Amino acid sequence: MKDLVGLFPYWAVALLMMTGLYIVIAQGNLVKKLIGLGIFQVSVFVLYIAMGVVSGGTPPILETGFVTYSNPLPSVLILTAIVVGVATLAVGLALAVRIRESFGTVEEDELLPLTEPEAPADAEPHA
Amino acid sequence: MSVLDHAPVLVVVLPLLTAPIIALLRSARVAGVATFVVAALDAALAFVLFARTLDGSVISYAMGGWAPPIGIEYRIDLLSAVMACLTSFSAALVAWFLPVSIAPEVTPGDRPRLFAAFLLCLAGLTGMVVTGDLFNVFVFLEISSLATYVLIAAGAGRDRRALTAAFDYLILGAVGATFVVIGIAFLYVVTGTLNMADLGNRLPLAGKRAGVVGASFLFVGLALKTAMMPLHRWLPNAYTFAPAAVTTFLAMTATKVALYLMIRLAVLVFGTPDEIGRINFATVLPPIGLVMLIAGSALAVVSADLKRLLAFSSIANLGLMLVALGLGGAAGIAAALVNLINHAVIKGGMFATVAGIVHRRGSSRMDSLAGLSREMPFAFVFLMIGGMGLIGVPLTAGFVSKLLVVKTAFDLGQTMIAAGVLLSSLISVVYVWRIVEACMIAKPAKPGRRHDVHPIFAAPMALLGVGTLALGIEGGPLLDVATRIAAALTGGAS
Amino acid sequence: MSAGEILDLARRLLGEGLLGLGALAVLVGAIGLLRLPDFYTRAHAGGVTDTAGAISMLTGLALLAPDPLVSLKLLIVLAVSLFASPTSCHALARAAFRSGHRPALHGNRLPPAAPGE
Amino acid sequence: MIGLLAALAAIAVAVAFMRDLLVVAMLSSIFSFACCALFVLFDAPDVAFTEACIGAGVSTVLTLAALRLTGRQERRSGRPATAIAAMVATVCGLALVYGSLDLPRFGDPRAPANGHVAPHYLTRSEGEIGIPNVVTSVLGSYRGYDTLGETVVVFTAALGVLLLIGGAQARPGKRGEAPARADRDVVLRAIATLFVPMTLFLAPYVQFHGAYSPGGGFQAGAILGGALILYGLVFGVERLNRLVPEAVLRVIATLGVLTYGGTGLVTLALGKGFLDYDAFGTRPVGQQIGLTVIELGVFMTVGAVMTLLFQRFAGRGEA
Repeated sequence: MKDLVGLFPYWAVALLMMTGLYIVIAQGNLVKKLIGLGIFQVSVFVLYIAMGVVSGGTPPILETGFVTYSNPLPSVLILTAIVVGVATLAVGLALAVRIRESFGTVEEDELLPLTEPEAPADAEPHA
Repeated sequence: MSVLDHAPVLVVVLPLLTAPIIALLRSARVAGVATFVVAALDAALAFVLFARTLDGSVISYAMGGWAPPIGIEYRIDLLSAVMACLTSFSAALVAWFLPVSIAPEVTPGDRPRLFAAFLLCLAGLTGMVVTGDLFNVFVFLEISSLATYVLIAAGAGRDRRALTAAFDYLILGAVGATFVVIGIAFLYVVTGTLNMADLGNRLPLAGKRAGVVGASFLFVGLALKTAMMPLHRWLPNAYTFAPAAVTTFLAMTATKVALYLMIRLAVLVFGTPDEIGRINFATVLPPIGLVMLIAGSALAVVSADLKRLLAFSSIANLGLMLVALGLGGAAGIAAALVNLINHAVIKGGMFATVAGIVHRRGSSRMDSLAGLSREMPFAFVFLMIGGMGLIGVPLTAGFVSKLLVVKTAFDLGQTMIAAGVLLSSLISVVYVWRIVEACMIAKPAKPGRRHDVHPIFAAPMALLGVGTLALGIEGGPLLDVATRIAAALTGGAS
Repeated sequence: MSAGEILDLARRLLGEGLLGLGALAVLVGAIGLLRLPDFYTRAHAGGVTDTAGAISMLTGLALLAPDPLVSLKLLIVLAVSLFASPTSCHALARAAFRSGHRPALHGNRLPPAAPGE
Repeated sequence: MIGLLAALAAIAVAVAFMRDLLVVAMLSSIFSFACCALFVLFDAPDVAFTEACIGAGVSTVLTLAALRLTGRQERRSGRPATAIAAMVATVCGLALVYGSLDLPRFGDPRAPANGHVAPHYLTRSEGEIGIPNVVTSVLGSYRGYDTLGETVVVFTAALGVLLLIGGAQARPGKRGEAPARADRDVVLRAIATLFVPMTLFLAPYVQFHGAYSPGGGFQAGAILGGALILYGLVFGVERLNRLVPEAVLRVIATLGVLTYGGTGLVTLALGKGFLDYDAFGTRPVGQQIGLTVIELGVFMTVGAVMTLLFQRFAGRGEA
């Protein structure tokens, strides 16, 4: 049991991830789905960084007098992933704004009848 | 180091860096022409790669001069080259009629930016196909996905439901991509490397459970991108409400690149062509594939829109590819690849024809196709060629691919799979007949005069239509390439 | 105990004392945030944690910092937060006021649910 | 660390059940900031820096700007999906826990993740690239191609937002303009006139000092974007549009990507591989030149795009 305590951070992060995933799937509001997605992604980043930690290590900036460093690779990967997350969020929000302008709502339940797949097309007024 | 030696990186960087320039252009015409030129050049580069890997050699290109696994590596074997050719040739064909096809949907002011998004989508897809680094796959997956969301949303000019279709795909795509990242995290943490080949060598020594969980997350992420049945909900809306030209490009490439990734991961990272981690293709894929085959064809029959009908037919054909992959071993991979290429040609031709029809008649609904056979005979002919291909009538590419799957299934004693494929062919006869009925039998409100497709659509339609027939009559070369790839993947599993 | 050591001891004691004080201030602010009835009083409580808490903690850390460069940076952070947190508190209160939220001036009855809430 | 993780869990659950979207946006911002604290604790200052600027800062501003247009209240309705969502979440959660049993203990130096490739970066980057901040050297040189893809993702996002809510005729609705000059807040203007220039100076410092201390192109671009967004918030979007018109920002964003990609093409022309900075001179000087140039490219793109996104969302008139 002793070494299972060492895994505690990963389980806590797993909980955060699943809360984010729950929000994305369960919530009906489009903007809230995007925020849930944001939480899901940020907690994945915490998982990555938690993997690269070396106990007793310092941040990977080479200095005289320091020997053990934490792993720099997860930091590099996450720098990329953060900006990807914001990029997806920005496009998602832009879509939500356009949907609000065309359909008058951003609630999924109200959108379903309006977006009946078999109905004939009706173009929305040009933005 | 001649320019051609850098083909592996240029095939991705060319569209990647010309897109921002095209986005800045003022005139939509110049941007349209530039997009086609870039796509055509890219196709030429891809063909160079194809020629170089035909003899089975594997090109390895170290980015930034750092040898793998320290730096990022591009590994191109015959499979990658064939897929790169598929993406770039489809892009060139679609770029030819893209400016004319999206004219009603996108204002001239926005068109240069849309063309840039199109090229970025091409760069993303090609980047995913040629890279040998797992995280690099994620980065280019994001580039192509973001560009795809934007391209689908551009359909809002004609039908506002393109916005909700794009949003749904964004949410599912983002969740899928995050699953892929989680999968990469687990594989990285137990092996310490991101290079796929290196990962393959080190994974067996690593902890089993983390490898299995990482594999299953990767599999779910990719399943979402290949629109596997429970996770397919984004595809019908995305293909139906996106501009017809965008749908043509997506139908020929998007889901197929994800299928390629599944094969690549199975062989390179998990060592056997039959499974990703604990998920054994032979047990998992056939059932899902058969469900997709039958349900996809059935749903196609009841669709009220031609593009939606073809979208469900795409899902059915994806099911066919999964079933083929599920047959296992070199035969399975070869069958899947033949299906992949043939379906891209058939469906590409049909969607290009639909683009021509929509351009002329403004809608792709079944009830608006009345009198098409008289008013647009050229389009109707190619629609029928595609339809024959979908059914699998002899002398068309569809026949070759379905025959291959059925024969391989019988050889392996999988009679259930063979029966499923034949049943789906029967259902496809029904939905192709619905197209015929909508175009010929239905009485148009007022008999219009002959007003065939805009000439710009003629070339791609003809090229793909003739391709459907050529691959049907002479299936040899494609089969030979596919078997050679399968042998290389399974034999000396690099 | 040479002069240097005494000075050093005093520095550490003062530093830890300030840190304790800062923690206390934050605690008080937090309790205030929960207990105080009205929006503006709660905004004030939030302000307390920002200013009092931040000042004492940062100066405490500056004293405890191993090398002078680090403590200089900490003091710069302190200066910036001295500008930033009162402004944000002000902006918060002003926005509330301009959106029609009136403070409960008489007695401690809670104001009727303001339209702008 | 335990406290932080508990706080994060509490915030995440709160976001799930709150209905006022403004509060939810604020909670997600707090969530990101708490993650920044965690990143610093996990010896990843670069990531904390970026997460603070981009993850918490810019995305919250964008979410709020979008909420202004899409309405604040979430209308709760009977959602059958809650059952499916809970089931999917628990299944994935259990898979994660099952997978984590094989993972090395938290902070275990002998973990395979810290072996194999990572030590090479730590030991050899001093000689090969010669800058103390290993993260920047890996980001820029060893895995420089990822970062190029990254810059293009940011550019694609700007492209998408321009196509979706850009358009020549962004309608200046009634709430688009800043409030009338008379009641513009004097205090905010005074502080902003002090803060904006200071932050504008901070951005290039973070950019060029990124080789020695945490920082780099992404962080610098986000700080530049943040300063301009602050200016737009306080002085109104019209003044911001006049200060940095959209056309200029689009050109800067494109130039950023081309600077980065162009560096790669130049190394090709000089006979080396793509993005192989040894073409610029012997190690480690050549590498440092290459690194500085591409960081500049990232700085231009991220800075221009973050401001562009704000302008598009804030400038979008009331529907």
